[in-house]
Amino acid sequence: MKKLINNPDEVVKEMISGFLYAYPSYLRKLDNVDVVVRKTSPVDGKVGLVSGGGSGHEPAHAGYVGKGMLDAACLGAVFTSPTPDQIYEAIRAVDGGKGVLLIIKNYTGDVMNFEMAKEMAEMDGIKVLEVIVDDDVAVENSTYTQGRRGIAGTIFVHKIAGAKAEEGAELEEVKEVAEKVIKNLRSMGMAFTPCIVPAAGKPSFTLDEDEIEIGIGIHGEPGTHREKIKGAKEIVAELMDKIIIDLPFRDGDEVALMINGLGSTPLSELFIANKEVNEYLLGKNINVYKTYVGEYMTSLEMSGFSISLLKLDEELKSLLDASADTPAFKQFK
Amino acid sequence: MKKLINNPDEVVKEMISGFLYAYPSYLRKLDNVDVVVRKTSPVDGKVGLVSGGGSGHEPAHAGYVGKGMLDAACLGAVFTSPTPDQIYEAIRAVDGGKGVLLIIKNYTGDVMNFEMAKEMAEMDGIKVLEVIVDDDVAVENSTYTQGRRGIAGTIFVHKIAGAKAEEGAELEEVKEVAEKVIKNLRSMGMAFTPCIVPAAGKPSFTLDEDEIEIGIGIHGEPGTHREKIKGAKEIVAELMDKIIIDLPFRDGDEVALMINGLGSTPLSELFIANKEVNEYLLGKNINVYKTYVGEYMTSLEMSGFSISLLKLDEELKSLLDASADTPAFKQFK
Amino acid sequence: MILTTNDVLNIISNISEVIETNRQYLTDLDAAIGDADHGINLDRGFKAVKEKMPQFLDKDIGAILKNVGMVLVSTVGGASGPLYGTFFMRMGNVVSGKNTLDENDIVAMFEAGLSGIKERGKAQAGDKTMIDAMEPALNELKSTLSEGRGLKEAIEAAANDAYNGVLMTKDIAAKKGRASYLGERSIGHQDPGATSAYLMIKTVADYVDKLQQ
Amino acid sequence: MILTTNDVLNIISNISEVIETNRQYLTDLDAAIGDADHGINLDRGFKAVKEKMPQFLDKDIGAILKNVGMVLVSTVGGASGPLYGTFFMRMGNVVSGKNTLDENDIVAMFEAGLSGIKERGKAQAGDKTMIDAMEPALNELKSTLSEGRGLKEAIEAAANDAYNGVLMTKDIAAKKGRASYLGERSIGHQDPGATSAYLMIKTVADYVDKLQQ
Ligand SMILES: Nc1ncnc2c1ncn2[C@@H]1O[C@H](COP(=O)(O)OP(=O)(O)O)[C@@H](O)[C@H]1O
Ligand SMILES: Nc1ncnc2c1ncn2[C@@H]1O[C@H](COP(=O)(O)OP(=O)(O)O)[C@@H](O)[C@H]1O
Ligand SMILES: [Mg+2]
Ligand SMILES: [Mg+2]
Ligand SMILES: [Mg+2]
Ligand SMILES: [Mg+2]
Repeated sequence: MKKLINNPDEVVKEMISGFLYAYPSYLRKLDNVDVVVRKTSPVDGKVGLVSGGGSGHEPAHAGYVGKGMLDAACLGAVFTSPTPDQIYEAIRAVDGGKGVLLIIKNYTGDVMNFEMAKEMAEMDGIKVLEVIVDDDVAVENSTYTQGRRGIAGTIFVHKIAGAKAEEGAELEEVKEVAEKVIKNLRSMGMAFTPCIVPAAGKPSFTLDEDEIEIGIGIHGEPGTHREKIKGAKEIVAELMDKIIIDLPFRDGDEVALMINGLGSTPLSELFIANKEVNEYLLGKNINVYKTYVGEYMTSLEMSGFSISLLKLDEELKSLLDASADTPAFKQFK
Repeated sequence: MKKLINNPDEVVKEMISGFLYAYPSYLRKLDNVDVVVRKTSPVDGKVGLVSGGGSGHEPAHAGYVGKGMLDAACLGAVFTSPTPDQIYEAIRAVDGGKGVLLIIKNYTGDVMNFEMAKEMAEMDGIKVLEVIVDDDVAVENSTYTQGRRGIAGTIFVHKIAGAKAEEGAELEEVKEVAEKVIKNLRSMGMAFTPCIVPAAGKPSFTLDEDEIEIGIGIHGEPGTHREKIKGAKEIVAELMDKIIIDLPFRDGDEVALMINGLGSTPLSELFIANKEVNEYLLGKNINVYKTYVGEYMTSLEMSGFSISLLKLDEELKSLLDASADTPAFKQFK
Repeated sequence: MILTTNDVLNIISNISEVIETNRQYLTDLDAAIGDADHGINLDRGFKAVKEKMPQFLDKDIGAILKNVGMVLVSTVGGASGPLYGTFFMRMGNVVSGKNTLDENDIVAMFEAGLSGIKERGKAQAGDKTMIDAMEPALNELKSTLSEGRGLKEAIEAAANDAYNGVLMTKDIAAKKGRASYLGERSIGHQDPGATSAYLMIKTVADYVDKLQQ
Repeated sequence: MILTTNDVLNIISNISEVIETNRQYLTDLDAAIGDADHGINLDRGFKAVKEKMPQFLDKDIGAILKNVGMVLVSTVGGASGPLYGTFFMRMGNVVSGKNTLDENDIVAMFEAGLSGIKERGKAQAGDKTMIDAMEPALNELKSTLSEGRGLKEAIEAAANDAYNGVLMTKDIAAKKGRASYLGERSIGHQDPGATSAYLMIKTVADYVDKLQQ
């Protein structure tokens, strides 16, 4: 395991410290809990947005705390949901009187921990609502199971709900637009190589030099199946076929597109994937309104990527276009 | 070689295509040459800034074309300087009447190709000046040799010269401030793993599971020496000792800091490095004015990082703070 | 047979040790069908419990168990944190104020703890989770006791059935938790949470066994 | 002995083939002390030359060589692009308008080409570059010819000395080019550019040899 670290058990603590050194004008940390909030929290008269999850997905989620996006991010251990007390402190720190929306990715652990925190905050009289992101079409959806995972498409929820909250909307309205995003959002990913949880010291699975893993999540867990390696065009087609059919996205739709690197896939390769996705969408007469290519929600040093598509309407377009200024997501209007 | 590509020989072409799909509002490509310019080039009454280099360093350099930074980027083959005709076309496309500054990294190939282009453009009556960036302290400086390499610190030259040009400064003034940056800029890097040039199909060097390479450049070439792996704190101290002493940076100095990932080092680890750098600088009473952590100038999928320090004065601070809006570098004033 | 506050403290301390010993084993099980952290998570939690233990010494059993649950909730994270945390808190609720536990207390505690897990996680037996070790163990505990065979034998039988439950998780596909994303691919792998649940029950059995010797 | 336009075209085409054959070899040499692209770069350039060849067929030797140089400059990139490009362009300048080359032409061409490389790259013999193959070759060419031993023998001797120059690059540290960053660590490795220069000279020697048989 070759990592730029000091001690596998101190990775999260030290990372947060380095993060705070980098962005003192954006953020501060709450005392005694691994929660990062906007420097100016709580923002009066604004719905507070709280998200978070395990660490290892950097820049998610702390990188999205700032104007136009989140108010707080709760950082768990690597690939481990944060705990209810952390989330509870985050809620308290960002409630500006208009209530707080929790943006939760659909993992058993995340959902349980966030919901316990919600119950705790509600006992304090804080109005808390939640949305659960489950954009990953790799997993079959079913009421008998946990259902689908939340992956990189979550960034679109942060961006659009964040813009809505920044406009001064009410908690219910922010929740509603977040749910509209979730309803119109689909993602899927794949990996070339696994990643190594620092404290575990070895990869969760191994792949041969000519194998790839399809339908991967963002926690180093194996995907839905394994294949022989193939070209970018074929890989993109396999993912897109599942994404497109699921909503379904149709002829004439306008979409926002995210090509998300999982950690060690070079940006140049993500652009090649972007070319393939664009050509695929051109063939279906689906129009790309805005594109994001980069590392938005990673899985440590995993090599691979995911594609997220969000179907847009006029409201979503204008909220997506709104300016944002956070450490990891900056956008001029 | 596990890469998200279609064909090793088409990597640059396809990457540019995907890049253009992603940022139609920022950029356009010149016909027949691998040159990317601002959508609105030439910008009237503004000095044009042209940079470039081999591909494989994404987001450098095309990602820095936009308001407040470059006007054009010339993209060579992977790790291979662009050719004079490319650079010549770039100069012609961005000259808004006030002349053009070439920002060249100090590699034999880059210098020769840019200077040939400069001669060609001068024959057309275009005023062209150049600066050569050589921030890498790993290499001994000497007049008998090629001298030092230009590495990630180059981004500070783009940023600050770009801000100066955006203010409407004259060519000589832009050159002067670029040279001030170069004079006050020092960098050094290291690697945990090598990278694979797609057309070569195998790594340039190999490292054992417990070895690291110190003094690495950005082209997959070996560094100055090899060591046993050690902790982030020790690695940072080794690089910083060489960086600090070289200028030298002194007690009371104010600096801009860049922690640059070379490709597959997770952002979390770059933040750990940032913590160590900050603690190191605190110990020397050197004050960090602004920090950049991320992948600014990569070396394909190499794992490793570099540190760049720029000593600031009031002029450099205000130019560094100016707003910038490019695909890969966005900053609100 | 009766368990005292001291017994409860000893058992918790034994569980901490067993989890530490099995940290890598549980993590490796989680690597195969999850995210390679179950052992790390529980070990972090029980280390925190151990650290806080001195503060519990003068408390009643109910308060001790509630505190253990709260420490687990606030340090473990992931899925197992809220689940085991709820388990211990609910057990504590049932025996609030008590300084000794009889057989009925133990059944009631286990019952309350398990329903807490089911409410929190919305899973049931056969979903390939910790419930697959706990539910058969609880059933066996009750039936052995109802046959009048005493606590020692009953907990031993319960641990046995927990183990069979663990083995059974190999044969089924996960419906809840991270392993559910693997679908049919999770078959053939043993559930880490069921395994840790078994280890805890087995630790109680071993303690009671020694106690009676 | 005299070389015709057709000979020059044949030699260029042979060089293209030799570079293609040695693409991996030159790249591997560059991997050790550079950035693993020398063979890839030259092969890209000479493939482009080959593609453009039909357009040169009716031109004089000077124009052909200038065009080859320009194609190399605009397709090779890196350090070797401007250097080999300048080499061919300068050679072309010297024999501008000619349709045959005698011994004096060949010496003058090589001399002009090599000084072009030195001007462009500001390197000299002993810096561990292509010059270390070219300069001894040029010297040997001149001295053999001045002894009146004919072009075939002279180019053969030149190729021999170029090869010795290549071997010599193993013993010295690089002062120019990418390998200079390695300092003393570049010792023990053969320079890729010197190697490609030798391969080109050897190709000329082989051609002239066959021609005279
Ligand atoms: N809904 C659920 N109900 C009961 N147990 C569950 C549920 N979801 C997961 N588990 C248990 O949790 C274990 C995983 O715990 P852990 O690895 O610590 O958390 P995470 O899955 O968040 O990484 C699984 O092996 C399973 O036994
Ligand atoms: N200044 C120079 N003068 C002469 N030859 C040089 C000089 N710099 C580099 N070279 C030659 O160029 C070769 C490398 O070419 P190549 O790999 O194609 O370019 P790059 O170094 O830009 O990747 C070296 O092996 C060396 O022989
Ligand atoms: Mg986990
Ligand atoms: Mg090169
Ligand atoms: Mg787990
Ligand atoms: Mg090279």
